[in-house]
Amino acid sequence: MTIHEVLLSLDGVEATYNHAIRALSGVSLTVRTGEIVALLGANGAGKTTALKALSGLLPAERGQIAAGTIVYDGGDVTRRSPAELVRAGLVQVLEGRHCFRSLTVEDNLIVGGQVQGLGRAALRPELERIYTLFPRLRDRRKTAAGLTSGGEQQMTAIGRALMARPRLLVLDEPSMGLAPLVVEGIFTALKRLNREEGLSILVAEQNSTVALRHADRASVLETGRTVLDGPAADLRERDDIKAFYLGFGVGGPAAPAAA
Amino acid sequence: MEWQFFTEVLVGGLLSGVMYSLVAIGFVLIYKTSGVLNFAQGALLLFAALTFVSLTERGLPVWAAILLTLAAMTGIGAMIERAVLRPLVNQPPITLFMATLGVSYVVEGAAQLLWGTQVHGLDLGIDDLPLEIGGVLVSSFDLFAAAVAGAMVAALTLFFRYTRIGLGFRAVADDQLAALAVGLSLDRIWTAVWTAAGMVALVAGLLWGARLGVQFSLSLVVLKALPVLVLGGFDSIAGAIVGGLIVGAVEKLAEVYVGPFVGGGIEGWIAYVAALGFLLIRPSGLFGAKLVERV
Amino acid sequence: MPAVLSEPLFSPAAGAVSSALAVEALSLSFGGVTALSEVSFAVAPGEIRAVIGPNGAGKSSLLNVVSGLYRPDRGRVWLGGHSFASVPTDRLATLGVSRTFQNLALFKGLSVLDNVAAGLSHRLRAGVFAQVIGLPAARRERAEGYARAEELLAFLHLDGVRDRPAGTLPYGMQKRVELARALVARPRLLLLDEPMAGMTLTEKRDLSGHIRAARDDLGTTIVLIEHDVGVVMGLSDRIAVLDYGRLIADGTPDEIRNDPVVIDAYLGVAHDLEAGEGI
Amino acid sequence: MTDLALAKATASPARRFSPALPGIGLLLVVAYGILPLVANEYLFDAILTPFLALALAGLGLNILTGYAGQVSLGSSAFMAVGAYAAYNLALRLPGVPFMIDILLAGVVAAAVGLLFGLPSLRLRGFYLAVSTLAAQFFVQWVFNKVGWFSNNSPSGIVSVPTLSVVGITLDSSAGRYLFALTVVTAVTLAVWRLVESPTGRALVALRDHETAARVIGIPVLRVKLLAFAVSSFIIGVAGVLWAFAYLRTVEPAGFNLDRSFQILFIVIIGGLASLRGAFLGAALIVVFPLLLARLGEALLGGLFDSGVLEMSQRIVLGLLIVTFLITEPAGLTALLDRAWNRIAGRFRRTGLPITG
Amino acid sequence: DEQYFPLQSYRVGPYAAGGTGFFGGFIDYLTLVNNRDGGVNGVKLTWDECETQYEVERGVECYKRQKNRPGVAAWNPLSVGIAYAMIDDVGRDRVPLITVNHGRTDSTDGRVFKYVFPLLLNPYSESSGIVNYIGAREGGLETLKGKKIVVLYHGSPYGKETIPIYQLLAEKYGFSVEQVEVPHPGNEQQSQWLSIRRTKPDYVVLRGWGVMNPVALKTAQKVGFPADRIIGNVWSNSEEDVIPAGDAAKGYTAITTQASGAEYPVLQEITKTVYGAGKGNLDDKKRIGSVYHNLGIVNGILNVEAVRIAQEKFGKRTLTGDEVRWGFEHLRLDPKRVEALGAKGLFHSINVSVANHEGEGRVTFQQWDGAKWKVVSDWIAPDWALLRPIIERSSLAYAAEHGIQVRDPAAEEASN
Ligand SMILES: Nc1ncnc2c1ncn2[C@@H]1O[C@H](COP(=O)(O)OP(=O)(O)OP(=O)(O)O)[C@@H](O)[C@H]1O
Ligand SMILES: Nc1ncnc2c1ncn2[C@@H]1O[C@H](COP(=O)(O)OP(=O)(O)OP(=O)(O)O)[C@@H](O)[C@H]1O
Ligand SMILES: [Mg+2]
Ligand SMILES: [Mg+2]
Repeated sequence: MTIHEVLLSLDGVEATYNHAIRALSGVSLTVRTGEIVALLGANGAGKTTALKALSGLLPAERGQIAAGTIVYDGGDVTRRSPAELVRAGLVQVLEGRHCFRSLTVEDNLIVGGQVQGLGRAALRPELERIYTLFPRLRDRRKTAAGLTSGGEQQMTAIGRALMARPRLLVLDEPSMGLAPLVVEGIFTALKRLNREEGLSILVAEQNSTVALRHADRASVLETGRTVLDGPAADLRERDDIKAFYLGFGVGGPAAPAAA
Repeated sequence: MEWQFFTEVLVGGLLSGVMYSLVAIGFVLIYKTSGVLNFAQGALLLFAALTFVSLTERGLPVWAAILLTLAAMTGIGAMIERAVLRPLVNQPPITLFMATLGVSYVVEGAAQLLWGTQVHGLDLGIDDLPLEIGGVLVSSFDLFAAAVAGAMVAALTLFFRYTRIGLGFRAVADDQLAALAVGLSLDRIWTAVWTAAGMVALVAGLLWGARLGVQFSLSLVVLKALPVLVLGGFDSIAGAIVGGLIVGAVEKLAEVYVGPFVGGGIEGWIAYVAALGFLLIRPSGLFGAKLVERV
Repeated sequence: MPAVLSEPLFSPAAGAVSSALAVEALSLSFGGVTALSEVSFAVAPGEIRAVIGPNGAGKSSLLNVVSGLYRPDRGRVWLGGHSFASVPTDRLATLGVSRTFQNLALFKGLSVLDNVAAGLSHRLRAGVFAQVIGLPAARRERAEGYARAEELLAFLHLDGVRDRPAGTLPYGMQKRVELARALVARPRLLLLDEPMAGMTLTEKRDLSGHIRAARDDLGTTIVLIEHDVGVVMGLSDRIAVLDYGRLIADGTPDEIRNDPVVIDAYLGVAHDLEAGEGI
Repeated sequence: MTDLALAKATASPARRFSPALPGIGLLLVVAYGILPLVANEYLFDAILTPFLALALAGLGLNILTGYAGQVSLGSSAFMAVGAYAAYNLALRLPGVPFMIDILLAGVVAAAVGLLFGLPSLRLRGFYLAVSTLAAQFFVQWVFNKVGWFSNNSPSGIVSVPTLSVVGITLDSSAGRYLFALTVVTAVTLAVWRLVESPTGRALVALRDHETAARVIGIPVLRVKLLAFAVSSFIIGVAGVLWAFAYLRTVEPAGFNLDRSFQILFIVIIGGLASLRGAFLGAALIVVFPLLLARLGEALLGGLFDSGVLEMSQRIVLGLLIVTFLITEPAGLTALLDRAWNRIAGRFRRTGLPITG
Repeated sequence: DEQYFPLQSYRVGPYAAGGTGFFGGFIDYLTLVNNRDGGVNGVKLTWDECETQYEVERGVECYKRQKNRPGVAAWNPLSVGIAYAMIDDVGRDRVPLITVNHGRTDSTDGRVFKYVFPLLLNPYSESSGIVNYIGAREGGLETLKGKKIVVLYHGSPYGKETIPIYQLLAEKYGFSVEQVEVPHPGNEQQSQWLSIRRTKPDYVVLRGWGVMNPVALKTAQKVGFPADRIIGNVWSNSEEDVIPAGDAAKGYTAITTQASGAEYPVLQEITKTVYGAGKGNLDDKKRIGSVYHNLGIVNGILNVEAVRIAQEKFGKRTLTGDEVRWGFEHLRLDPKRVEALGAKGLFHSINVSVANHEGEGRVTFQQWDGAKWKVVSDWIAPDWALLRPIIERSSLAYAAEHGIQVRDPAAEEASN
């Protein structure tokens, strides 16, 4: 595995929704080329917000970046439209699946591949690649995505992102709703892409066990702030850090106070 | 004789229906890419027709007037994208719907501010003398309009069939956030489709303008198009045509055969009631995409 | 707590009437896809029954049939002694059945408290007029509803976000609100579709405790769909396993854990169990 | 979920204490105690009374669209039903007190609303919205066609009798304003009770997730129809005010599609699912064009004719609507809340971050 | 001294064509009087415009605002809806409300409607005038017996208003009438004209409005119904109604209270002095002398003359509204006076009294030749004897309903 230059970096990012609700108050994070980084944190820590911020989707949620910088591939992401970012290889799998519900599963994948601008013939092997990864989707390819099962939708969303042949794949809770075998399969496949094609990955996960097992490095968010950043192995092995992350001694992240 | 009259009414209705379809198509284009009923379509129609007439009245040759009007419609499309749709991305459809109402004020106001409120005649050079085919009266103008509408539908259908753009359109209508996330250029899609809607508005505006004169009331023809839309399905071009035919026929037959019993003038709402009755059987119109949802 | 004996062969006459929920030979297909195929099993009162299986195996469809959102092609559903070819969704709540949904199904615009209080809707007796006028009965009913809801918020540690619109909460918390909404009616049967998706280990642990408490304190029968095998093994009395719409196994956690068919179809290698082990 | 799901940040009925309560008291004092003393006829007849009538209509539509999530483009038809019903009741049942007439007119409007609400049991989104136009055009046609409704007035336009309540004749501007104010206050109070009640909660539940609502035992069909009935009732009463307290004449053309849109504007610009929203929206829609017109006249009146000014105002109004939607899709209410929070936040010093 | 004319005009929206023409003509005439004569006997005429878009509530707002300016002479809204909404108020504020060519028919009875003046023509006299014209054209009213007439009317209160009167006229003259509604706005008339084609009537009376008119003419052409057998009413008689129909309008004939054309001395003067000085109100000079413009001018003449007549009684100063009302009630312009005003041939005469607020207006008919209107008839009088009793029945009912004391014209004349 070769780890090169910094591909993505967040520095002191603060973000609000509606100019009112503050969701991030100091997130720093780097992903280098060919690296797998796990973003961990309790419910409401701000993982999703951070990911949306870095792929330019925050404005669409009426969110704003109040401070800090986000640089992808040497350029400021706030200067580029989400579409440009995707074309530059930064592709996100959204939390909550977000399939195009009235499109068939296959059409979902095809739309995902559209940034590549492939013709009908060239698209075939790309689709095959996804169907090999998720055989279940092959059976359901003619069904409207909105009607498929939760897990199938999650597979569709991940497959759709992979169709764009990203350089940096950003995943928001990919394991959610997936059977253990499938989760394992996905991470294995991602790891292979990472190894073979140098795909960089940033993954936000609740399922820290799985995430840490596959990640090179991990970052922990707490109430909108980066509180820990280091090699995944450390977190994996050191029980004190794990305990810290799990919430013991840090005043229960499960039920933070309301505004 | 009675049978002949029936045929005449039916044919007249079908041909009027095509005129409605012409307007409905503009709606369909926008609905397909944003899931929104674009209430500014009437204003666009007015703007296009008014611009065209005013230019020709100022002595421009027809081709130049058409080109200039098309340019203007493109400009408007781009402006709407930039100033309205982009900031309102990922908002619920009702918000966008209201925004199109706002846009219709602006476009209507601008049209009349630019070109005045006068009533203009518009002569497309198509004679509309009575034409009898097998004893049945047919309007040559309506036949022409039907041909234009047919051509437009064919072109758009082919376009959607043979390009993958249609897929992108539907994706955008389904989920704008996801569309952004997979890298669809919403700005380009929207500009393109609003421009296309502007062009459709020009065609519809010219044909309707030749019938009504070019004036403010032109924007009211959208009310004729709405039942067509619900009947055919908001997102189907073919539906716009079929819906138009049905609405036209139902409307005219009802007015002629039912109207006298209730005092007449029922055309204004009968199409809506008919469409409603039909929707109760098929809640998303004849060709509209069914609502996809599950838990 | 009632020890439920293994009852591999389902016999409707005997089992169905006494069980909290029973399904008999349910079949359901969509176009070419078989979502359920001749699925039969019974859940005894007070039991925590997990339903597991690969994605698309038909688990959610099963719950949808039981809650009347899907009408099965064939088969029947027994609920509290009544038998249905198709369960009337409108009467579900009065039958004592609550459920949560795999995809969030909260009322986003309502506050958390109102979301939970809405779970008592089927109990309301006062008419609109009485509510508007504020007749004593209506007021009492409303106050009781909110009191009940507050209790649940406290129970699920949601009191801090009581007044926030549910739609602005982070995902995991929304799931908890949904659970609260389902629990507030003290259902006899609770159907949970992946209630712990998107939660941290701690949260899953908490929630498992709550689910168990609901059963212990209220005697609620629980049917639970969950992909976290650790949680499932720790929490459930019995586990049903679906694969391609068929029931491929039904037994205690230990039986399931070691069932080669299940391992093959769903569990995979053993280390997957580590996630929620011991909960 | 309907595809018009309005969700996002909408008010929640359960808010216990509202800092607005003293504000409302103050408003009422001004409205009842001070305005009648200081306002002139212009203020009453050209601004306050139409404002009240439209705000009430907005309130009615808000129940349907804001709370229950069903978009209607036919509101003014129900105003017409209310107005004509009250006219005919007053005409044909001369002994009956006018307050009863109003209630009955509301009931008639509710019945018609119920009828046209039936399709909502099957239809969603814009399909439903467009089918409400059937009500709009059909009702207008009926009042036009059937002479009985306008007491066979050849022109179809009727002048309504002078308002008189409990023996007091209210034919002054101030009297009519006070009458409208009282009706609006009473209805608003009732609506407030309604939306805070479990039924109000059920309305929102239905809007946000119909399936979940059904599963937890909300009688979906009944609640939907209830929304149509209550909403039409209120809009009908607004129609009565429009006819009796404001214009004092009724004609079908006055209740056209533009009016329906105006009411929808009020609701959306003001803020969906918020009672304040209807009032804020109505204030904006009534007052703003007047301000704009006066301003335009004062600044540019000498340079351009009124047509050009009017056209420019139309453009400005359109731009304003769009701008509003962009800055705050949740409406004026949310905008004010935000401003308020910011001010309050100053005092409390920075109260952030607010996570979880 | 100043006399103020508040104008509730409409220059935008669907009715803009009528509004710009009418109010343009009105203003042009007032300008002329100011420029030429320095006002009426030295009293300057002032006005301002308040845009209503033809909407009632905007009209009301304008009323409430404009009425506060001193010296209001009369209101001229040119909108039935706005007029209705003002009837109570003008009574209370004691200012005349002029609804030239339109308005409430029964307000012709000045004994009940003291402050309302439907000058020149009301819907009933219009209908009667049209039937008289058709009779004259066919060679006498007797020849109407057995004829078939279709009235195509706009689906609005305005359109419906004359249904009973045509029925009555048909009974009296023995023709058969079929009244067919065109739903608002009237942009689709296929079915109506197909029915007409089947009925084969001798005449079609077009009681249209706005876009309905050109569409009617076009559709008539489509079904082969000759345009010269279509007779338009007073809101279907403008250039704006025929120009969009192009060739289809050639031969179409319509009633009018005032001829079109710019050849009349008063128009010449306006063209020369007002437009010559760049003070004309119309943007498009081609519209000078158009039907609506001329109606505005005639309306200007009537208003100004009413003020002049009132001044003779009350003094040459700013008059109160009630004094101007008196002027209107004594507005008698015979053909000679009309000629002196430079309007010979533009309109015929007027003779308003306490009992008759319309003024026994006479009408004429013009035919469109593809480019302009040409007068094709004499000045025709309606059948006043037939109409008056119906009008009185309605007005007295109104008086009873609203507790209005009916005035006694003889007594009032005596007291003056
Ligand atoms: N659209 C929104 N409007 C307002 N507040 C929001 C919105 N989305 C998120 N928030 C708030 O921002 C904060 C961060 O939420 P975020 O969704 O980023 O957390 P998360 O770490 O992804 O949580 P989870 O693990 O539950 O997905 C939370 O307090 C949340 O309530
Ligand atoms: N309404 C529907 N229309 C078409 N197909 C459906 C529908 N509902 C379910 N299916 C299909 O039936 C199968 C079973 O779906 P179901 O949602 O029950 O799976 P599941 O076991 O819950 O899976 P997961 O764990 O992924 O949620 C899937 O293949 C799904 O695509
Ligand atoms: Mg998240
Ligand atoms: Mg599922």
